[in-house]
Amino acid sequence: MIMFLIRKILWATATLAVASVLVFATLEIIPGDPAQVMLGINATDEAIAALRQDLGLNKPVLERYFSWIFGMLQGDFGNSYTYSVPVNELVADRITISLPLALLSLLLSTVIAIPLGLYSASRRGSLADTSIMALSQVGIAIPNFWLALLLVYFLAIWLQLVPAGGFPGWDAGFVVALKSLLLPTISLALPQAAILSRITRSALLETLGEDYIRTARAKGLSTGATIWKHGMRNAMIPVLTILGLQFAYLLAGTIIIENVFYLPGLGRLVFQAISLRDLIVVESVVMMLVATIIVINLIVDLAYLWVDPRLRHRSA
Amino acid sequence: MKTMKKLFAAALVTTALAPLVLAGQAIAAKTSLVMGMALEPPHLDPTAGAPAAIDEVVYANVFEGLTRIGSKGEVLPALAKSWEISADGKTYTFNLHHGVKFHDGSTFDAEDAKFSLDRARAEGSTNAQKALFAGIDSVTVKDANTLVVQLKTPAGNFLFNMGWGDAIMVAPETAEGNKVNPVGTGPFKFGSWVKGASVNLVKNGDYWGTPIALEKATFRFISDPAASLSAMLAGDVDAFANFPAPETMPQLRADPRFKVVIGSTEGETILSTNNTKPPFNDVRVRRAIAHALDRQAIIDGAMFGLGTPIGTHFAPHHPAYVNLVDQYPMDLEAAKKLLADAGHPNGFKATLKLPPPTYARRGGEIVAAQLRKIGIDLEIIPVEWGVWVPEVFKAKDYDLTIVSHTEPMDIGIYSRDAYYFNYSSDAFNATIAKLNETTGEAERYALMAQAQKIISQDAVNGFMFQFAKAGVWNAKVNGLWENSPVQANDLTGVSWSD
Amino acid sequence: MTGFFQTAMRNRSFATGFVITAMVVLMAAVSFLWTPYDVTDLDISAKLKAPGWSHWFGTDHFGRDIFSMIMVGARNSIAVALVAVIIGVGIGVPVGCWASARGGLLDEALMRGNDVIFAFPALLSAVMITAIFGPGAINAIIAIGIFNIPVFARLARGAALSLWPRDFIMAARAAGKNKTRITIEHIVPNMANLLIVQATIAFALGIIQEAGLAYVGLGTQPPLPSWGKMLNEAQTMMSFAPHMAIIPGLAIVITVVGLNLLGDGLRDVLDPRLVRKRD
Amino acid sequence: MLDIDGLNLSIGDTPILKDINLSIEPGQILGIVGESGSGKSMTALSAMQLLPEGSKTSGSVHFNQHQLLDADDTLMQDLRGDDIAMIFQEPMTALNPVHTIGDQIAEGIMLHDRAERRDAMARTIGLMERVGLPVSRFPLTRYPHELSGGQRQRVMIAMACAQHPELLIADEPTTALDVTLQAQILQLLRSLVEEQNMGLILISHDLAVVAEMTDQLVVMRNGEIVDQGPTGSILRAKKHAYTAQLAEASSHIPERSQPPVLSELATEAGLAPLICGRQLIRDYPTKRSNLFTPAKPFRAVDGVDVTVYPGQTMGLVGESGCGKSTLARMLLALDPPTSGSIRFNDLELTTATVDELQAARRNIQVVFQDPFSSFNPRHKVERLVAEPLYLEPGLSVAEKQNRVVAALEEVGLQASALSKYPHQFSGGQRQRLAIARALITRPALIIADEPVSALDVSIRAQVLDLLTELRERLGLAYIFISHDLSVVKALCDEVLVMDTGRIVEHGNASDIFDNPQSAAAKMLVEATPDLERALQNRPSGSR
Repeated sequence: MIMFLIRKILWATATLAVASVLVFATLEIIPGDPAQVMLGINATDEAIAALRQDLGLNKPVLERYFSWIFGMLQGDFGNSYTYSVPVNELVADRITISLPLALLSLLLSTVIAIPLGLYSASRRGSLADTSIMALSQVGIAIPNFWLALLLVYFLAIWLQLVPAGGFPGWDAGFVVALKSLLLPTISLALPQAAILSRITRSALLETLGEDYIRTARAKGLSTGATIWKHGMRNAMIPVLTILGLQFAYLLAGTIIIENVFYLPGLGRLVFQAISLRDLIVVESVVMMLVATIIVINLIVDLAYLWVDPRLRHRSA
Repeated sequence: MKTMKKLFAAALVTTALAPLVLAGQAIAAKTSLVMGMALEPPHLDPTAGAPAAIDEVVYANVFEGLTRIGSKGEVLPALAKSWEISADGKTYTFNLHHGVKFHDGSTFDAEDAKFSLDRARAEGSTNAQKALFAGIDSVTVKDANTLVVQLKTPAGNFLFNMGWGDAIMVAPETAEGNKVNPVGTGPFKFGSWVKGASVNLVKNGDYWGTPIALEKATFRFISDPAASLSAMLAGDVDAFANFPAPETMPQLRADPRFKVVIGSTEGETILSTNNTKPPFNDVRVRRAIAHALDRQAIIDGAMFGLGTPIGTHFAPHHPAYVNLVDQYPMDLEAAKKLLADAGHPNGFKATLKLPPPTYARRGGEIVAAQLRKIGIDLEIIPVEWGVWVPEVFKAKDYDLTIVSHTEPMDIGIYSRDAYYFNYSSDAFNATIAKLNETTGEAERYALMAQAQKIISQDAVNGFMFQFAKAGVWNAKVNGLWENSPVQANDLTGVSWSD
Repeated sequence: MTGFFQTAMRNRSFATGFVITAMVVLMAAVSFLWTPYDVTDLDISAKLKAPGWSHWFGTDHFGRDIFSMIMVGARNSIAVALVAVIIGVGIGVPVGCWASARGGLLDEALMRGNDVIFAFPALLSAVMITAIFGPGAINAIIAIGIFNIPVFARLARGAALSLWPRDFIMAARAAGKNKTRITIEHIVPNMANLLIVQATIAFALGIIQEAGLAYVGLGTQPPLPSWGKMLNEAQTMMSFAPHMAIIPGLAIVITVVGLNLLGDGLRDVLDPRLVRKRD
Repeated sequence: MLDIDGLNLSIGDTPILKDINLSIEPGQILGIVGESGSGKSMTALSAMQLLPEGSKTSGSVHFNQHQLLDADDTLMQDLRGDDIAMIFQEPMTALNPVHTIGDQIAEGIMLHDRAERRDAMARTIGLMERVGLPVSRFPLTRYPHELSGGQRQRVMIAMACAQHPELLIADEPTTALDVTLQAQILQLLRSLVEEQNMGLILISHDLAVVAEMTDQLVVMRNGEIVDQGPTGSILRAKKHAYTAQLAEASSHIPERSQPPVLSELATEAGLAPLICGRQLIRDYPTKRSNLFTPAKPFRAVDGVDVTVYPGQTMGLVGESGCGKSTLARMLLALDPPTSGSIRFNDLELTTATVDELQAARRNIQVVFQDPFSSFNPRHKVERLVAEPLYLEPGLSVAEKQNRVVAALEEVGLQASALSKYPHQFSGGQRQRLAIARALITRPALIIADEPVSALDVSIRAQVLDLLTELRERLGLAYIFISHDLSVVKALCDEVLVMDTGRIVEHGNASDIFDNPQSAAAKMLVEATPDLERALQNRPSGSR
């Protein structure tokens, strides 16, 4: 167990290190000059030179890399070129949107998908099953930004039920804020739910084919009890995997949705930062995301151990 | 089915919540305004950056200059209540208002004014428009409320220049902090800035000038045209001074909730051409292009009819404007012939680098399609501003590009050496030099006309259209500017009628 | 083969998926030779026509025929997604096989390399890549393809690991064949089913991802149309030209559904359980 | 108590069972024997009403006064695990890996007796003691994967007997286990039957087992009962042809025309050994338990000497996990020994170059246990059988094909098989294919790893005959690995008994079988069920 954790954490750090090099290197070759962008087209060369000096863009590559790394190790992610405020602050702002959004979507998709998946697995071949699966097929195929488009058009513009986008900030009142996250959540959640429900179904069907299910039946357990006590937990493993992946995706992969609803979230922060060549922001945020994803994977691994004692044994 | 169910559920939830929120908005709406903007400013100090977004938030609202530009483009007194110009046109004496206070409570006087000007023109200043101050020889404080500016040479547009956002007045104590916490003399104080979302301004209680109606003003940043539309329709935003999606005008106009005002801007939208790069160094090729452009089609297609065709680099609403649109009428045969003469009977390949704005990306597609008709095959390369500026504008590594030149009265750029058009004409330079020394209006206009004709003759760039400003705002809002002679959203006159 | 095909067509989801996919591919293929209208030819005067006889799917804001654009767009979507899959398979499978064959440190190293790629938020990184190397189909392909690699690498490795201890591999080794040869003769053929199924899924995903990139303006560039870009342009015109937004969206959904059905069908028909996935 | 009358079963439209009639009384042990596909398991499952989906039944199954066919779930759920319990073949998969054994045993108790968890656990402890898993050594919090196969089967039994069922159905309960474990489990079942006076239906493919265990016997074939009655009389009389055939096959000894090749005679005759392993050791690395103490490797083979002379058949017996297969892989030069030497003819395999090895491999071929997994399902016979010819480069396609045809004929298959896929053959035929593949390079030595243990008895007999005949005709030497002494006895000249990586006994087959010396050998011999012995041991006529 301890060994397992230590090994995992070692690998995680190694991964992070490699990732940091990758990120930094990629952004080194990215064309475009932040100073230039900030000062605009009529800026004089000396003004730009002066600004580059201020931003420390003239230092040698290695020096900048290491100062970046060591900064991060001390929790200092540098200052945004364009906003000239600490990246931490920026991220802190944005995370209050991205995180709830991700969590809400995950929650929504889970509460939709798992029951549906279990239901159609237990009613395999029934009309309900086939229609749910047909729906999920479509659900998987719908690009979330298209769904978002339609939702905005019908619910926000046509029916005027919810704001079409934007985020008033949590201090504008919990309900108000939540309302503005409603559509984004739905458009993110539904396609995910479609995938999740299929996984759940097939995972459960897989386990229901196992010998120990027959054993349980032979013990006199009812179908329901068998599924509940002997099917579910064993079926959780693939579901957990997908949940992990989906959370990671939702945290970072929401750029497009954030753009549709002009939510000031992490994804959009990076997106803007890239176009403004606010490299330090891009680097730091991407690194944070990578770190988060790694942590999520770690949690998922631990969840495996909780679910499946055999792994505990193997990874002891 | 599942989807529908969710939609229905969503509908239920939200209908339950709707009343509270709407009510809340209705009351708040009276003295507060939410202004939509396409781009978020990187920071809020107009003296340290070019992006129009900065001025559009703080100019005239938070910061004021000695003079200011009125909605018609006229020069009006601001912190300077009046001024005298010496006979030789080289000495300007400004009389400043009394009892003006910065938002931090410190008083504004000639010392601050001198500081502001000197700071802007100083060595290593990061002012994006240092050119504006290049003409200044010295700045002296006569007394607390009198400032004397000595110019090297007479400059006809000096007062106009002083009205630019880059020439606003700042206090020595707070100047450095203006990027994140702007401290000016204007009717609004800086409130808060939700990065990536909005900037909030609040009424400045002890404003020296005529008090304003609004208690609170919010600038919300919405990069995406579609999002802007939904925001407008959903009532999240009260006004867009310059609505990014012209195609939606008919729809918005039809909606009684909104007032749609098409105004003029200083934005000459042109097909910028690299005048030294073959084959574009051949005037016949450039003229061929001019003949091949169907301006109206471009305006209809890219701007959905918003905009005025131009034949030169000058704002049509300016009294000195000369209509040269018919110098190169749409005529493919003529164009083909010119190309043939220039030695390109079968046309040629070239690149067209397009910056992000809709007018450029859409216009680009149309231009490409039109030039294809005379055998010029353009490869479209979309670029971020962050690439466009260094590559195209600085390094001049481009064939053609499309951009809207929004600075007011900027025909002078054609005389700058090594400007990104790579255009140089002694005749033109002479004209501009003369213009700069002339102060008399009539003579100035004559010279301007001459300048316009020269660049049109040389077909320096593909002159396409004057960018129209599609202002959209809540029908109950009064006092927003219809035109934008300078990059600004002057909210001083805005109020709600009910 | 024909025999296989007949049995396969008896599987409902395979049949449906196959028909849909075939239609899309056909559309794309035809678009090389013929489209109702030239998609690079703008006719501003005919813009925003609703679907009708002259233009089955109507026209867009430049007066281009949307049906023609859908046809050419299909070409583009398929090309991008397909090549992205090929990249994934072409690099991922050899890596996976190699790792499983050699085991030990090399295996660890390769799989860790995978984890590194996996740790990157795919879409975000795709955006970064295209932003760096400039938008365009090629870069979109690369951006999508890179994140296909670890998927196939893991799949291949898992399958191979479960195959190596099999008796028939032992027999092959007793026949003195080296690992490379065994991999080619025995391992790969036996994981083919898994790969085919995964490939169709990756293909479908690729189409959605391409649409996403194009939607944020980082995909295929004009004058060539792409479904994602069409959606982006349609947004602001939904209220008065909804067909511009709905038709490309449906095109994407239908195509992806088709591919997914095809994948599911193949899974049932080929029964990849032959080699159990384990990792 | 249980009375099956005219039971017909079909799944889809394929008939599985035809007109089954049988009954069992409390305290009675009913055996059902038959080869795979005879429908013995289905018969049992129909009593549990756990038949696969889409199965249609007719006739009647009465348990006490209940009609079980098409009984509603609630009734069946009351009976299952309470009055009728079942033990399955695969102990490895029959237990839920994610629940502790305690929970899984207690589950039934809590379900049927509405017992408190505490009481249920208390009773569970008792049961564990009874089935020989004292909680002192096997706490209830153990998970299945922490137990061996035998221990798991005991857990299954505890689970089944928790409610003192009137009827216990055991479907091949010991097939997956070593003979020694098999003996223990059967012993346990017998005693449970006696003390709880329950009825036991024992399903098996092994006549010897049922002969030892059962009072009544039912012989099934292709879904029909071909013979039935008191075990003793049935097996003695062998009235029915099929019964006779089974009996013959299960104790079949291929007759041999040549005398056994014995080592000492060979040495006297100055024969050079064909293959000779000296002091063979093979270690496998294990995961280190913590950072600081280095993991100590697991020693699978521990200083083994093995010598086989040309034409000799050397048996290698031992319980699973004793190192048999590892040793085999080393002799095949597929797995390098940690230390020790292997000489084949004059070649030292452990240091040989690739080319030398290729040459040697031509003379050492292998036949595996599982006829299903030993062929690449995607290749045709022609290619499969030809695979070892890779060792003889430069053969033309025609030559290859001839060799394949020849090899197929050796094992009694027609050339028509060439273009077929492995799944088109029965298990027995596949094992013939495997042998053909081994023969094709004309090897001097074939290492056969449990070549018949996956086959039904009749098929097994045929394959054994084939192996014998080939040996005599081609002068092959075998290393014959098995856990089943009876088979070894039938085939081998000499036997090596292996235990925990060591050779504990070496001698000629009959000696070891008749008076084993080492403890391991004794246990094996003891445990190996033997039809004759079983029949002798039981009082004439049925109990």
